[in-house]
Amino acid sequence: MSATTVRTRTFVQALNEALDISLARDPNVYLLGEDIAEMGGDFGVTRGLWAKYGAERVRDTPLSEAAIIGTAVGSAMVGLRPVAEIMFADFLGECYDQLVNNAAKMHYMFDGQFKASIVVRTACGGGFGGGPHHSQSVEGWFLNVPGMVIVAPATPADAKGLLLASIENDNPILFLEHKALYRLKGEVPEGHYTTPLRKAAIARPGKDVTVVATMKMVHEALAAASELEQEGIDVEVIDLRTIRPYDAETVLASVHKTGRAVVANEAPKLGGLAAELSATISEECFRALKAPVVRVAGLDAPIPFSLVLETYILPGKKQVVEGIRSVLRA
Amino acid sequence: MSATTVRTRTFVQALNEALDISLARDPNVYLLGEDIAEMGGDFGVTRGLWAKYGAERVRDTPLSEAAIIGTAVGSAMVGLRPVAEIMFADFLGECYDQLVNNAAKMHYMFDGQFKASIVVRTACGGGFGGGPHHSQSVEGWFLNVPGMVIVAPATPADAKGLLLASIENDNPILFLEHKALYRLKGEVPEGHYTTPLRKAAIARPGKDVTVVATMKMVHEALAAASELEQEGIDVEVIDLRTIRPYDAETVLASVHKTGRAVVANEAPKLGGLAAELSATISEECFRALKAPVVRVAGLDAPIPFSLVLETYILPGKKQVVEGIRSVLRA
Amino acid sequence: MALDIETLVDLYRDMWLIRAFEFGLEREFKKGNVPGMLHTGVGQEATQAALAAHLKATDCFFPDHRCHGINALAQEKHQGDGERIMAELFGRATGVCSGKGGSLHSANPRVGNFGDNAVEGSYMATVLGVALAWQMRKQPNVACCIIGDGTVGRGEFHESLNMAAIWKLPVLYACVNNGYAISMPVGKGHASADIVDLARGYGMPCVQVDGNEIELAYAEVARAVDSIRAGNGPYFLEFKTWRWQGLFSGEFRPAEEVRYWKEDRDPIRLARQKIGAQSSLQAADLDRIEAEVVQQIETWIDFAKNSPMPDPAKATADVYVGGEELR
Amino acid sequence: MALDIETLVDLYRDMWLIRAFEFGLEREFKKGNVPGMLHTGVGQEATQAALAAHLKATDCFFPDHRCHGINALAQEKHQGDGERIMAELFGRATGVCSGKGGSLHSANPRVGNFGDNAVEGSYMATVLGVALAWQMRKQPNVACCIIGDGTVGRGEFHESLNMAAIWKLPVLYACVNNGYAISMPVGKGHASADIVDLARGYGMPCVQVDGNEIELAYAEVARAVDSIRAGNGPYFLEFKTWRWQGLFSGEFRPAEEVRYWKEDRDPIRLARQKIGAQSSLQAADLDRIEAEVVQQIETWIDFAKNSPMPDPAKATADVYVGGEELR
Ligand SMILES: Cc1ncc(C[n+]2csc(CCOP(=O)(O)OP(=O)(O)O)c2C)c(N)n1
Ligand SMILES: Cc1ncc(C[n+]2csc(CCOP(=O)(O)OP(=O)(O)O)c2C)c(N)n1
Ligand SMILES: [Mg+2]
Ligand SMILES: [Mg+2]
Repeated sequence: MSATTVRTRTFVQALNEALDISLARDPNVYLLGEDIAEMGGDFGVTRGLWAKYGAERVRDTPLSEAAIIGTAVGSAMVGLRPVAEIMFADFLGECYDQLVNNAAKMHYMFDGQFKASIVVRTACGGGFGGGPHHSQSVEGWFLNVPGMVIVAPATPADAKGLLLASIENDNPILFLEHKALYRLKGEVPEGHYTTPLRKAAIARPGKDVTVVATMKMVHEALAAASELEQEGIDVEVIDLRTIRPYDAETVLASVHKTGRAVVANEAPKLGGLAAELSATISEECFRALKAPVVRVAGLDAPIPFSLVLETYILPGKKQVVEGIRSVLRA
Repeated sequence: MSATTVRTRTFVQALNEALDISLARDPNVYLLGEDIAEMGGDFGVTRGLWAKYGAERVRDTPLSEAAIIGTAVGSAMVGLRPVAEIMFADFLGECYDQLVNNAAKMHYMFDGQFKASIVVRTACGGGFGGGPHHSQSVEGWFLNVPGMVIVAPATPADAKGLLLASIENDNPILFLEHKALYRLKGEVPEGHYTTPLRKAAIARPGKDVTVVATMKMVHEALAAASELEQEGIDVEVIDLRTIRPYDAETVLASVHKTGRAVVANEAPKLGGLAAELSATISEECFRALKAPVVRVAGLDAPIPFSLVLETYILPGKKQVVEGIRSVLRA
Repeated sequence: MALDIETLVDLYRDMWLIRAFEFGLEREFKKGNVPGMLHTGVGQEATQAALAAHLKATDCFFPDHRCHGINALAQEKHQGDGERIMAELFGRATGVCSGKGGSLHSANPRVGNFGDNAVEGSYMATVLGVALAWQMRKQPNVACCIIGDGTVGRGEFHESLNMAAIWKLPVLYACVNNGYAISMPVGKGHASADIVDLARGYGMPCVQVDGNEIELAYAEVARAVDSIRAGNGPYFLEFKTWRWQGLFSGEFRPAEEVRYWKEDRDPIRLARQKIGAQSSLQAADLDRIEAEVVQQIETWIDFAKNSPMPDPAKATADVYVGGEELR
Repeated sequence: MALDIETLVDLYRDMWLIRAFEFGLEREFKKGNVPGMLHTGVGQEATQAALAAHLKATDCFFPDHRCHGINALAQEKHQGDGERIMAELFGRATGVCSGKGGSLHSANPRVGNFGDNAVEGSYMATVLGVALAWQMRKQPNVACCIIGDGTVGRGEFHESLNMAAIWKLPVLYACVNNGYAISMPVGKGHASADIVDLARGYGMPCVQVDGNEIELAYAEVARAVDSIRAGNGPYFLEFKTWRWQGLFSGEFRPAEEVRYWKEDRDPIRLARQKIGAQSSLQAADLDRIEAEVVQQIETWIDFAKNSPMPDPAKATADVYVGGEELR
């Protein structure tokens, strides 16, 4: 990042800035989705952009998720750079085929003749009593799909930089916005900048144990690290930032250094991102590992409505602390 | 299995027998899907059943995958036991929402008041030049979805026993039929029997290394084991049979015994079943493992059309042999 | 075609139950006592009451996100415990889904409530299966799905109507056209502002109903349900109505439109006028009904508030029938 | 409305090119030289030739699984290398997708071929985006998607027609109603055997065309394309036709139906009769055209057969633009 002014902004504002800058810089960029125009989106991410750029470029759609993604992909085939909003990540089931069978494979199966340069922004994650269809972590749905890119910022600055990088990138990108982070404030540089895709960040350096986390879990991990610091435990927290394809180098270098790893992901443990990370760390750091990798993840259940139940299902600081303690004990 | 007559049957015939027996035993069972009635299905699995049970119970549908699964689920809500066919597993993208958000969550979110007792049979896997949309291994798409059951037989006998068990089970079951196995012949007991769900089989006992495999890869692993036997390497091959939730006990017991593990799955390596198995083995057999787990899996790409390309992408006996050699070397 | 006065008064009470339920709920939601999101059915009471009046406990309906009222009505009518819908919305152990479902996933098959699905419209596919099962068993039941105008945008609309048509399934499509999908006007989101125009090609009866006139709505639902029970296959009703709730962030519709619907077209006020004109009942009698219902709802709210939270450990129960072992 | 004789003869040649392509391909498929599955467009040549005649290289079409012919025609017409479609079907490095796509995924944007998608009908959604881009850029191009009658079962049919209608997008829906989806008769799979009945509700022009009469098909496509280019929004054409290919396992349709379509309604024979009646061209002249085309296809087959297989290591190229590093 260059030496531009840095201000405090919310995650939502940071995303909004990225969209604003993209719309201003590149006439090929346009937005589409349900209620994103005059209303500014369910979470306000597109607020003000319809007034500024007009209904052609900030485009309300009917409740037709498959057509939204199809439209995005088709327009990318002839050079536009659509940013589609799917209101809640849970609704990606409606357009799963469009993403997995068309967007993710198009560049490959047509031998590089088309680029599915789309960004699909969507609100994911639980913790607010949204119930089974408004709370899911969906990265696991797309993790085994070659050609898909999955980006997942944890901070306002990265939200902006990664969204700008995603819009400028030529691949189909699923851009995950954890709802619990929308109101998070942080320092955000002014103007245009990009945060590199497929590059993890060391959110907190440390030497005793590596925690690899995504989105909200990065903050849970940082809180866990602060708590354990008082006991003299020095935790390194890695914010993965891009989930597919991901920066194994940074992760593995850290684990080679610390010899202990916890992976923290909100989705259910079985078959999720946590499994992929645990597998790769275990395979690649076999000699360096002093203890088995611990997965801190959601319990294996849909997300229930009642908050007492939801809290029981989803991992938080407490589970990260326990995970760290257990890798240190082993 | 009881002492009934055992005959030689193809995988397709075994499946057909299971459907025939189910239709005869339980009036609540019916079949639905595209071209499954008079035509008998694209692969002949339902052949003869329309003539025997009529168009009500062996029901052709339009090309409406979401409605097919919706119909199945709705009828299960009032006690029927539908067996839906989705012609190719690749088309599950069309009904992903119906499976993931409705079938898989229904029993849970409505507090046990409904059972989504459906079986979704589908043809998966590559190797015949089917190209990007007729060749995929889709277990990874559903692996991170609590509530889904994924069943994946490797032999004609298990195809029949597992399909009967699946139809009689009260959960939503994705029943994967690897196309390369359809013509495989094997011994199949006559009449009704079930093969237990969530119970792996030891396809070949051995003591030097464990190979955990699914579907076609079970046979590649067995072929690899035969080849290596000549060099005095004794390979244990585990056929997982149920992929979600799976029989970790059998897998872990084997690896505790052998100290070395290869996991073999046709889907792409990143974020697939192989990752889950590698992670769990690595975490749970930390002290017992003498070498890092090796994942033998598809390369990270869509499945190309041309056979020379497809062959390059998909794992086979050769890759399993290499995997075994490498865990033995380490 | 005028309704007898008892039925009309019953429907009046039902409509008030729906409205009082939503008003009470909204108040508690604003106080932070109800988690999650909340969409209310105020303004659409005539549609819901008319459907509830004709659907038996052995029929089914798939409620949408504005259907707390019909859910409560069915629960109260068939089981006498409408408070369990309230408790569900409060996330309590006494709720119809023991707090697992909430506002967007309340179900109870014993009263015909087959559950909302917060992925709007997905049950347009599910309803086919229920209807097919009944057809196969020769049971003269009606499988109803309640969908908003916006929800009609979903591809399943086509798959569902087509399959219901070719198989002549006993499906009642109850489309609640309240003019908007969140902020999207129906005429902007669809090729026609009249949803029946999109449904007609499938060859089933397609009828537009004034969704704010309880007598008309009642009569049209009766006709549709009779036709379906008689084995004539699917039926499509479009209720023209309006929801009082704007956006979460406030009102976005023109002031005159708001005034018109809330004042001139309020289904409860319209019913009140009818009852006044057709009977000797006085304003005070009707006020008493209202007060009784409001009082009843308060007891439901108290019930919900005083109910225990679910046992956290239950959060992992019922993921699989028969548990992880799939027995 | 009769076509001038040169155009008619050109179309005759085009139709023969399609048929000869399919016949040659089928022969090689049966010999095991073509991997995967094969669906041929024999019987539907008039529809394809009419579309190809009016679509420019700057337009686009999404071909379906029976569209090798139109793919080859477009490739030959705009780039002079139709053999690259053949090579693609043989899985060769010289194919339009270097062997990665095959029969169900051949594309070449420079000739307007935007690629088949073997998930039938998914591109009903994709076509919207191409059309939207052209609309935004004020380019008077036509975005065409070719869909079978069976494919109309997909939910995207509704989402697509609706969105094209509300945004007045330059989309040409070319529905090839050949009477069956695999084994399912169109009247059994749809609420109406006339697909236009399902399309009409969206308010766009919906026209049925005899898909075996090249003159009629040519004229109707012209009208549709003109209307779209003039900015009038989407247009729906339903071509009534018939495919010669039955099931993989053999013929399943009544013998008289087969005879009727192959003998009385063969588009090529019909065109031949027209040309004979309207010009001085003799049977021998037309036979010569046929022979030339057949000869040309044989050279394409030779080209394909003699082309190298792709380099296996290319199997992992182009998964991501810019490689795994996403540059
Ligand atoms: C598949 C899906 N897409 C989007 C949403 C978000 N959403 C919730 S309600 C709604 C509008 C529905 O409009 P309508 O059907 O007219 O119902 P109304 O709220 O007007 O009663 C939307 C878009 C959703 N729940 N499901
Ligand atoms: C989504 C999807 N479902 C099913 C199939 C399998 N399938 C391939 S062709 C076909 C029939 C298509 O019928 P129609 O559109 O009428 O085309 P036709 O073959 O008659 O030209 C089916 C069901 C598919 N490819 N994609
Ligand atoms: Mg509405
Ligand atoms: Mg057809």
